[in-house]
Amino acid sequence: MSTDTVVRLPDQSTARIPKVNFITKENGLLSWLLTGDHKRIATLYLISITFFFAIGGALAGLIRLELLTPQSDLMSTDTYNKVFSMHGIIMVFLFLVPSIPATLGNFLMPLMIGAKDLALPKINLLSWYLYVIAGFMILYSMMTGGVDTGWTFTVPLSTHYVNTNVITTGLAIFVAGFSSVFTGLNFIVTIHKMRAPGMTWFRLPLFVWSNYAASILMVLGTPVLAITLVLVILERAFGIGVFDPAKGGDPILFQHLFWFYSHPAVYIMILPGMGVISEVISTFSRKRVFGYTAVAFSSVAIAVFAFFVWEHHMFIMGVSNYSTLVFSLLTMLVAVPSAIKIFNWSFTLYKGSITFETPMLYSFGFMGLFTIGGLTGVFLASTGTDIHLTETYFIVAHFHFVMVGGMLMAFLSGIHFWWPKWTGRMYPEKISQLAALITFIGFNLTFFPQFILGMLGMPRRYAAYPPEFQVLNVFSTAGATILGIGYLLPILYLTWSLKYGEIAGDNPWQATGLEWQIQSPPLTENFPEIPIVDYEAYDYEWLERKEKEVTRVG
Amino acid sequence: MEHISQVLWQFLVKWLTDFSLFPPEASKIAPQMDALFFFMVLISLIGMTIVVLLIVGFSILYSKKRHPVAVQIEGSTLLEATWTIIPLGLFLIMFVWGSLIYFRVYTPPANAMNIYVVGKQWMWKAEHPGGQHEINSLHIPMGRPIQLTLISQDVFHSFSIPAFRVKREAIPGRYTNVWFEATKTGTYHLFCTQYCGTNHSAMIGDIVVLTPDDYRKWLGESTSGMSLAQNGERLFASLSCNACHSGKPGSRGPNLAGIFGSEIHLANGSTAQVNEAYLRDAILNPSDHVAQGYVPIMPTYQGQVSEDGVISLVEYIKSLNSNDRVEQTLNTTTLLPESEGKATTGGQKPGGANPAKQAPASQGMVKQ
Amino acid sequence: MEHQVDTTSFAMWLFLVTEIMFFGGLFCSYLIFRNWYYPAFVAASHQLSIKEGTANTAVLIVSSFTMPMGVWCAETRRKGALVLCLCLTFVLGLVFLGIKYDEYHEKYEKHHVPSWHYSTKAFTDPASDPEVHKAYPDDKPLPLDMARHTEVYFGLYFAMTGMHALHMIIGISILGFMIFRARAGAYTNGHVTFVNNFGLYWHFVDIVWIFLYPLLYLISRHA
Amino acid sequence: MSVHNDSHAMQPHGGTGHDHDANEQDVHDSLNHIVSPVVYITIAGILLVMTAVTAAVSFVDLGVFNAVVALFIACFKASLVVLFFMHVKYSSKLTKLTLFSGLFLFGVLIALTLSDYTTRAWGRW
Repeated sequence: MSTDTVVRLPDQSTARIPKVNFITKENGLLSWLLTGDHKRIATLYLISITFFFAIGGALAGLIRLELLTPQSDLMSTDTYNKVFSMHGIIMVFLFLVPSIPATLGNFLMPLMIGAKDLALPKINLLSWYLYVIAGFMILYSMMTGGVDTGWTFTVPLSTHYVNTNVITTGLAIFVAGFSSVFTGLNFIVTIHKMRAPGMTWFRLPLFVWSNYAASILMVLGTPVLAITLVLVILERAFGIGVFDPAKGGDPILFQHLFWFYSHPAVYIMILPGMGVISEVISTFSRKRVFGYTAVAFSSVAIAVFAFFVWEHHMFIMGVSNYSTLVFSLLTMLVAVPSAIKIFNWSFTLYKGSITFETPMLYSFGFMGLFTIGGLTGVFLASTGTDIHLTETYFIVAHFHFVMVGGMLMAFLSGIHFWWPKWTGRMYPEKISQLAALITFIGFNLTFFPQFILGMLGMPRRYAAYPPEFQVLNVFSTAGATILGIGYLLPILYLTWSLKYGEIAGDNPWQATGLEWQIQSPPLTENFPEIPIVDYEAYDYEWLERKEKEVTRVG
Repeated sequence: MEHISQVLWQFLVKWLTDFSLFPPEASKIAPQMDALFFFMVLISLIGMTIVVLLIVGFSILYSKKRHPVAVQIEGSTLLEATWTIIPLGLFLIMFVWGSLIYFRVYTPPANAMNIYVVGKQWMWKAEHPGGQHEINSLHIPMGRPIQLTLISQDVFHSFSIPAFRVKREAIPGRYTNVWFEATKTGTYHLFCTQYCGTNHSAMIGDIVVLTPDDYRKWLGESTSGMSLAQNGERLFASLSCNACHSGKPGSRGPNLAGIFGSEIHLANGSTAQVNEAYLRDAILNPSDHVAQGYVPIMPTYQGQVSEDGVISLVEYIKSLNSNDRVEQTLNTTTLLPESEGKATTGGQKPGGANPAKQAPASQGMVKQ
Repeated sequence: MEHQVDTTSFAMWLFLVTEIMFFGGLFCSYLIFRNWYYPAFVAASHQLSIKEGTANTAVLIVSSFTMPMGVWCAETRRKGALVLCLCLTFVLGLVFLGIKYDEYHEKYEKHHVPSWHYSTKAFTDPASDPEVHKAYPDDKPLPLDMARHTEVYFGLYFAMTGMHALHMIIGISILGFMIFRARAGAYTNGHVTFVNNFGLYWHFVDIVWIFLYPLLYLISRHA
Repeated sequence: MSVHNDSHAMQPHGGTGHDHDANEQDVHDSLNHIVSPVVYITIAGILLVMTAVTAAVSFVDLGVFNAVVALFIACFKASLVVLFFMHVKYSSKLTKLTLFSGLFLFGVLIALTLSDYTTRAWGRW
């Protein structure tokens, strides 16, 4: 390793993975399927989430292939509708919402606050089972004819005008919702009740703060989606009339209830990602996060404001003009905490000592793409421009910048960052840097042209489009191919590294978090003895002193 | 090889001729919206540049090679306040500016020409006041404010004209409005942008902007012989609306002449502005809209009149400015049940409903 | 240990907050339609049996009394009394469901289940339903359009009471399990957490009913 | 320090499942505050009386106040259940805050949804 890296690995010729750790503690499939250990559940989640991400990604590939030409020639419009609906449903409910909280969050939360597990290990396992059940229900509905309502289940289309598996899919999302409620609930209880002595609220790593904020959203928002889906199912199965305009019901009410959850849901997706970025940027610039309190509180501010803005999804649906004023204004306000975060991260670099390992590259990618995603969100929050841009590819590009460019970059950043802690081995640095670069380029090529398409007026969810949009669509499809390679690479080399990666040691990044002060992979009980925290978060000087002491004593 | 290159060549040529980066600006509102759009693009570019400069600059200045030991900084309230307040200010400007445009787009002027648009899976049907119907296309005159009154017969649709920068959802059960004034002749895209089922992507059409002269010519060529109001008059008679809404003093229903555009007092104490949406709702859900001094005896026409029929009725009521018309209608209808064929001048059957079946049914309900 | 009670009861409270939002969506819908279709809601609510509704409220309140008594018995380690309290709560829960079933059945007979041969006859022609007509002789016939909106009322009625009944069924199943465990002395050895948390759930279900009762049954009972 | 698994702990309801550490088995994990049955009886009595009152009041014509009174009584009853049966009166600030956050958000849902419904009729939409 050259001098411009932070990595400090043990001597590879003598280093060994600790014999006793959470992976080797017990053997056999049952010991995994009945485990209460948050690290094992996180591993189960990681595997299942990767599986569903692969399916969702393959569907995305099909969408892009179809859009290569203006006609609907690869598949019929009906098939196309099912493909994009399934892509949306799988990606939103089975990947984006649980991804960071259920994998990294699950793995790290107790480690970061110095606890031996989450507060309710059984509920944690139950949450994974619910997730898997939901996943299989969605796969089942996909194989038995699919669903073609889009992930938004707009009534009365979903209740009266399609004959696909709306009920199965709705129930699946209901179940997945419970999974997410239980995860969030578990986190909140854990953070409140299980912090190690000395771990005050303002010593918590920012990852914990942002997951806490996301958990609040999960616990408070998800049930509204649940009841909305119940009403959709009842409407479809029995015709109770609440959403049916023919009986005096109101389809706009569905939109209100649906977006009451589904807007906060995007913050459920992005907030934990922001937490990852805070950790990574701080570690690789060897500096405390600039304005820790501001970043912490901006997470909570986002969580609170997230509930006040849902109607901005409905500006052109014939809602009251006057209420759009309220919601547009509040939406502008929720953009501010995100701006604060971006600038605080940038200034964390100031006077740091920066190195450019893969997690850091992904984080830079996140900051750039999330800034674009956030700023284009303002185009849609402003009611005047929203009229023209909504329901076009501008929206598609906007939320992919936030979700894929933002959250997925953060997810990959976090996976690389904590991979040594999780598995005890390093990922191969050079190829992963290449993968980060490929992802970044592929991403921009895929989604940037879609902004222009949106401005031109190309509607979303179209299987066929006027020929003058083709050039940009071809760019987009080409980019998607590159992006696909960018996502395939980590799956391959991370699997490879499980066996052949270098031994990482306890703290390869010389990071300050509690999780780095224990062996990798950790013991089942995490800490041999409950740690007592006597230093602030991101205190690199404390770390240096500690390392010196260890060397001197040794 | 040669074959492939030829295909490629054709492809390239097609690309170059068909390629566009910016939509045409063909309405009065379009330049206004684009101004805001470019303002936002500018702000975004500045913001983006600042962030990129910060990241790249700091990465170079403070890389481990150049700056081996980090200096710990807590934060800076002043800096943090700066990047809270400046974005907030900019966002507020965009909010105000955007809202001004939004209200303009969704507040039609009083002198606008009203065209009805009915959306259904998967087509758009436009109905001009003169009775001209068109499917998946809309002919409009240049330089005249056009108000669209939209309704859907089934699911949510969205009427989008990118070249005009306007869009409005057509929702089932309620009229929505949007207006625009075209400034350039030509043919523009019409899209349905709200996902509406299997053939969503085929629910497209053309907006044809004509000069006023051409538009008049087009109107003449595509007339169906009866205006919406005339059609509505026939329906009014065949549904026996005039039995109560006769305009005579003491009749069971309120006088409808000149009611459009006025503000009326309802029996439940509230007041309501009479517009297209109100009239439609009052025909289908009359007991929510009982006028002051009257009793709720009007039957509902839900399920008896098609959306087209309701549109004709609304247009007819809009066109009533004196009671003479109603009385005339009253006279002609007395003939109607016996001889529906020769009852009215046009010789065509009313678009929406079969009078022979409906008139007795609805009368029966009045008696209840 | 106090810490343990604290942790799980905090988790239970968070779960109840999700339940508030779950029913919150229903209450929000109810509020909007009630304002829109008030006459229909009044007429339709007259179809509900106030006797059965009030009886059910009383049943739930009594069960809400036996439940914390059960917690108290567990606290003070009275095993027999605990089992008795739980059994009482169990039985009261079943009584509630029984009465509810009777009401549902009546709705079915009268064709007031949405979409299920739904009939507006009782509202366009009150005299056709002599029983209700006798109780509310001043109910005027609703015009057909308003009468049709009673279907939305019954849609909401079934959705709200149905969701509530589902919670009752889940609660009763857990109660059955608890009685079984209580007889083995599981909760009278100092571990009251489970009983206590179940009590919270049971009370929440009770509170939902406390709101459903006036909203659905008592809209405007005066003739 | 290892996690001891109670056989009954997995329930389909959050929070009803729980774990005990092996060394906690014989510790009395009681509530902070044991409420006496007298309080329960009193509260149950008040609740039953209030039920009768609310049913009776609904037969009196109070105009819009019928709804107000009915909801007021319902809120009162619910508060009694929450405060005494659910021990919130004796609970920590955290519990109170949790409950409050739920009610607050319910208020937000209602208020902001109504901000659409109530202002639609202002002007022409």
